[in-house]
Amino acid sequence: MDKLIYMDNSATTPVKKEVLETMLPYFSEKFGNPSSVYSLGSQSKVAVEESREKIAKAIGAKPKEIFFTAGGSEADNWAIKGIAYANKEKGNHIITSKIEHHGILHTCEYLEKQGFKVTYLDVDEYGVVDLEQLKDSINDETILISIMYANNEIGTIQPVEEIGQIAKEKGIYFHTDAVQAVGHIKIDVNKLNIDMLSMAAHKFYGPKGIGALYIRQGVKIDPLISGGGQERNRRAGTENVPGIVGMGKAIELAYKDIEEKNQKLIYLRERLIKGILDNIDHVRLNGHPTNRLPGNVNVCFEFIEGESLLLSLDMEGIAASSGSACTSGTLDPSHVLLAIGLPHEIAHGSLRLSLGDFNTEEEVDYVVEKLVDIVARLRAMSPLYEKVKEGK
Amino acid sequence: MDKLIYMDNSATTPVKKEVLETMLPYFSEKFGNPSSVYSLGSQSKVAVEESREKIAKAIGAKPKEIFFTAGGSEADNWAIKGIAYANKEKGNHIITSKIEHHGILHTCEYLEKQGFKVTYLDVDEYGVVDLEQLKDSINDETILISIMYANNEIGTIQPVEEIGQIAKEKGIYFHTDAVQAVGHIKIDVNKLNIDMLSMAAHKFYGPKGIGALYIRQGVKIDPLISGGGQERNRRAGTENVPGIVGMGKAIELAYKDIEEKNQKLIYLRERLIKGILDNIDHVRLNGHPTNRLPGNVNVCFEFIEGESLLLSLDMEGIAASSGSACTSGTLDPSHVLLAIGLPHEIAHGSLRLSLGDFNTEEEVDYVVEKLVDIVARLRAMSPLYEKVKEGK
Amino acid sequence: MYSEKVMEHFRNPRNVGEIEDADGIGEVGNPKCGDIMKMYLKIEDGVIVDVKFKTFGCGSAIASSSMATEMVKGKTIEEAMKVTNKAVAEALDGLPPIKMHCSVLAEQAIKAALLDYAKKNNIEIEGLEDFDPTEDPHEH
Amino acid sequence: MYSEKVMEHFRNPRNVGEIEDADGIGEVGNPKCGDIMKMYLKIEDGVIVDVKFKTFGCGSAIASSSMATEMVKGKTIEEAMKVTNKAVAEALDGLPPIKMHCSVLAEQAIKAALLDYAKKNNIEIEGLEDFDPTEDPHEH
Ligand SMILES: Cc1ncc(COP(=O)(O)O)c(C=O)c1O
Ligand SMILES: Cc1ncc(COP(=O)(O)O)c(C=O)c1O
Repeated sequence: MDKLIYMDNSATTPVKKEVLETMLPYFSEKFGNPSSVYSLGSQSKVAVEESREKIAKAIGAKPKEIFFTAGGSEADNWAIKGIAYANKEKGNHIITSKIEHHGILHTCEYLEKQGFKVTYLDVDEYGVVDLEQLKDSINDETILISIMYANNEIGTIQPVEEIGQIAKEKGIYFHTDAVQAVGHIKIDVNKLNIDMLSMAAHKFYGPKGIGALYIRQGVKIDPLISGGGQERNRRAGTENVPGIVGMGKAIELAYKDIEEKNQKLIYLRERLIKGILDNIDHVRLNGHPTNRLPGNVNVCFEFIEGESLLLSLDMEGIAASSGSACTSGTLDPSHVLLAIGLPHEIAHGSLRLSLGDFNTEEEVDYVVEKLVDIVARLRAMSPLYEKVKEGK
Repeated sequence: MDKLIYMDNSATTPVKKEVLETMLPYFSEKFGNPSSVYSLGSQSKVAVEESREKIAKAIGAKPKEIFFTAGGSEADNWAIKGIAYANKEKGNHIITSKIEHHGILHTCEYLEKQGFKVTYLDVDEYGVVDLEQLKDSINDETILISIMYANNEIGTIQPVEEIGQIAKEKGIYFHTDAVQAVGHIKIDVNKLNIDMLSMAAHKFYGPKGIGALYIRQGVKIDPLISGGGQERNRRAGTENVPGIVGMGKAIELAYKDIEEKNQKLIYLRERLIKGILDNIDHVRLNGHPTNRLPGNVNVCFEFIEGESLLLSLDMEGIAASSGSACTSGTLDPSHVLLAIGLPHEIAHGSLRLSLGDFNTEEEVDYVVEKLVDIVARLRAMSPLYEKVKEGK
Repeated sequence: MYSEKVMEHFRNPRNVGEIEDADGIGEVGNPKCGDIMKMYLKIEDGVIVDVKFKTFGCGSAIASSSMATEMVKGKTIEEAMKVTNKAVAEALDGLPPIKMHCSVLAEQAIKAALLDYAKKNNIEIEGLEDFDPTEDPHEH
Repeated sequence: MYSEKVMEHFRNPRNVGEIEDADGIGEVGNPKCGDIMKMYLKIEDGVIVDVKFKTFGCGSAIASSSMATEMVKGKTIEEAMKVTNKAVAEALDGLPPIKMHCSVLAEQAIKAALLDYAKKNNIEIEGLEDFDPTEDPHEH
């Protein structure tokens, strides 16, 4: 293949052509500040509000419940810190899970240093949170439950509806980090009793640097970024108009024909999984076998390490990622893979292939073919594999 | 004139053509996540680091002292809250001024609710902070001085160097909101003893939704947005690569031929001020007569109200703004104009015309001509003017 | 932000000016708050035969004044008393929430002028018994 | 992220494999930490005549192993003892800061193999008196 095979759509996606086209006029022509009185400003304001409506519609919310942020991490931080600080008179306990994105985990750890108490729920071998443990963890001090919608590494979809029900019954706010779910799975915040929901446009073919937090009307939350009166006084800063416009278009496109797109993705996903499992030994699939993101494949190849796998794939023109956050300054294996019970040495050999709208069957077959070679080559170099062959 | 006359460059600026062009490849082609191992990711990483270098160079900082944010407000919030929370064992007192942007003021007010103490320094009639009061306000608990570089409404440039000197002598962190200064005035963070500095790309012909906080090496500051390891673990979130690239290009262009550009701006500014003062009575210039932003004109027309002035200008194709934040949900006149001692009724009649690289002498003259008519028309409608004419 | 109707009345306000020998003059608002409205009424046989206004204020204040004068012109005092702030706002195809006080101000200005007329002529107008023209519409 | 040199050694690692009748074998690292290096030395008359490695680890671990074997091949034991982690990293045109431990691991793997050789042959190698191959290079 001479073109790049991009199978890291969970990390980020390219901006779709139609999306970029809708954004373009807002950089240099319709560039007005939406807060301005004059026509150039009102134009921007209208564009922002139209986008807000599209996003609200996509998740069954009201437009005034959508607040734009700079992305998923800001939305996560806002939800967690905003609820914690605004409701600290009510209680100081937060419940989350061990497999959350660092945007949630590190924020919770930060709050622990400020005196809050946090329960990190366990997950089962498929990465599903333990609902009994959730119920048992709730106490009089509990002010927030934050459980992600779908996991970014292993793709497992959480029992969000049940969690929403539990939260509602107990009168506790429920936030879900839906950064991996929005644009990929149908969501209805009312049906699911979700009080807050984080999203990021660049995960569904929208631009980087823009996201949103859905905040149910009536939820008591402090701002994370104070200042000007934008976003109805809840999130200050001159609006990123092109980004907002792009996000609106992207979410609209994402939910168009979503069933068909997902059918195709699931077909490709299963073909990829089967191809890997049938052709390579000492490999295991991570995450839930069926209840997972349509495009997510996560496997562990024993006896080899993730980064060398990625570099080898890159040499073949294949872009993928590994659970081990090699480049982010830590050498620890993925906290998600450890939470589902994998030993460290196996967790190090993980590979995430996340499929998107532009992937083809041909690409899937090519990736399987290359993986067979690469895994064989790296194992031939591995002192661990040698021991297995020798039966040690 | 049939084209729009845009004189609200302090609110936001159009993205320059060259800037947009450098951004374009990063939306749909070079769209990789900079944290990724593969080439597509490294490409983005390189682009981000090149931009960081450009920004660092522009203000005399090291690249690793530049941290990207979603804009000026985030940078302001981060500086204030980050220092407050990280240094609360050292002290709980912050000094700022009465004429700061709301990004600073509302953040300080928020911290007051969390138990911090804040001193809001007075300014003189030109909007210059009182250095004696600053010195007198410092106590053992003072952990931060935050004074803006140049005011966004009246353009007054603050004695930043002196403030930096005072802060340094006392061993107190000094943050400056330089959102209106970066790209418009030469800045050297070392010469000025600045420890933190906020900026926003959309104020100097870069895109909206991207900004940066300069943090001097060694400054103890908490993150505002925790999560992934981006920005050396200090500001989480997938990097807004096109935005970052655009900001780098924009700052480079902004400081190219800055002397010449500012000479032109100052010429236009003085022509505009003279035109207004010579042709309209009962008008006063706000801000410092000379030590002000090259493009800033701020005047008060007595007996008329700012918004109707703006609407009238808009009808003539002129985009400008008023100190009174009519649209932001408050009807109070500008806190800046009140701080320089204007009575409420005069503060209501303020007009800010902020010139930029695209304005011409012809436009300036046209605006003066139109202003004469508009002010006359609105005054003819004003019951306050009637009284003046009658000598009451 | 504003409806086309508001902008139209802002662009071409009706009945701007003063009436030299007005029968009733009302002034409401406060320069501190950024809006003052002054209404002049000419009343003949209980009918408002002419009306003029002067306003210091934002676009919607001027438009509300203009619309209010239109709505009371040619009306009897009783009819004019029924022109509520809501009616003014509706006639303008609505006002932004934070601008609703402008229509309140317009209603009050009319009433203040009617009260002035009543006082000067020593009559009582039904509905003005408890009216206080100095009340701040921003608090509404 | 990596230099061209690192990538070149990752793409074409030198001296991969095992030596059946090795004179010294050293294994360092820990699968938990995601990297293990195993070095095989063939030593004749105090000279390293052949060297092979097997590595489980990231790209820079493989490249460091490869480079280290190149650097000791044909060298005397004394010369090989002078191959430091810094020298390995430099020969690779540098490593990212968080990957420096890979070069440390490579140095240790050589030393561990030399120590094994020394023990088997009951000799002392200068500089290995305090060497502990189980020490964690991540702590460096
Ligand atoms: C002085 C000053 N500080 C902060 C800001 C906030 O910047 P932004 O709107 O990009 O968040 C602005 C502009 O609005 C400003 O002029
Ligand atoms: C589940 C989840 N939450 C949060 C984030 C953070 O989003 P962003 O990088 O846009 O800030 C991501 C993606 O990186 C994610 O996958």
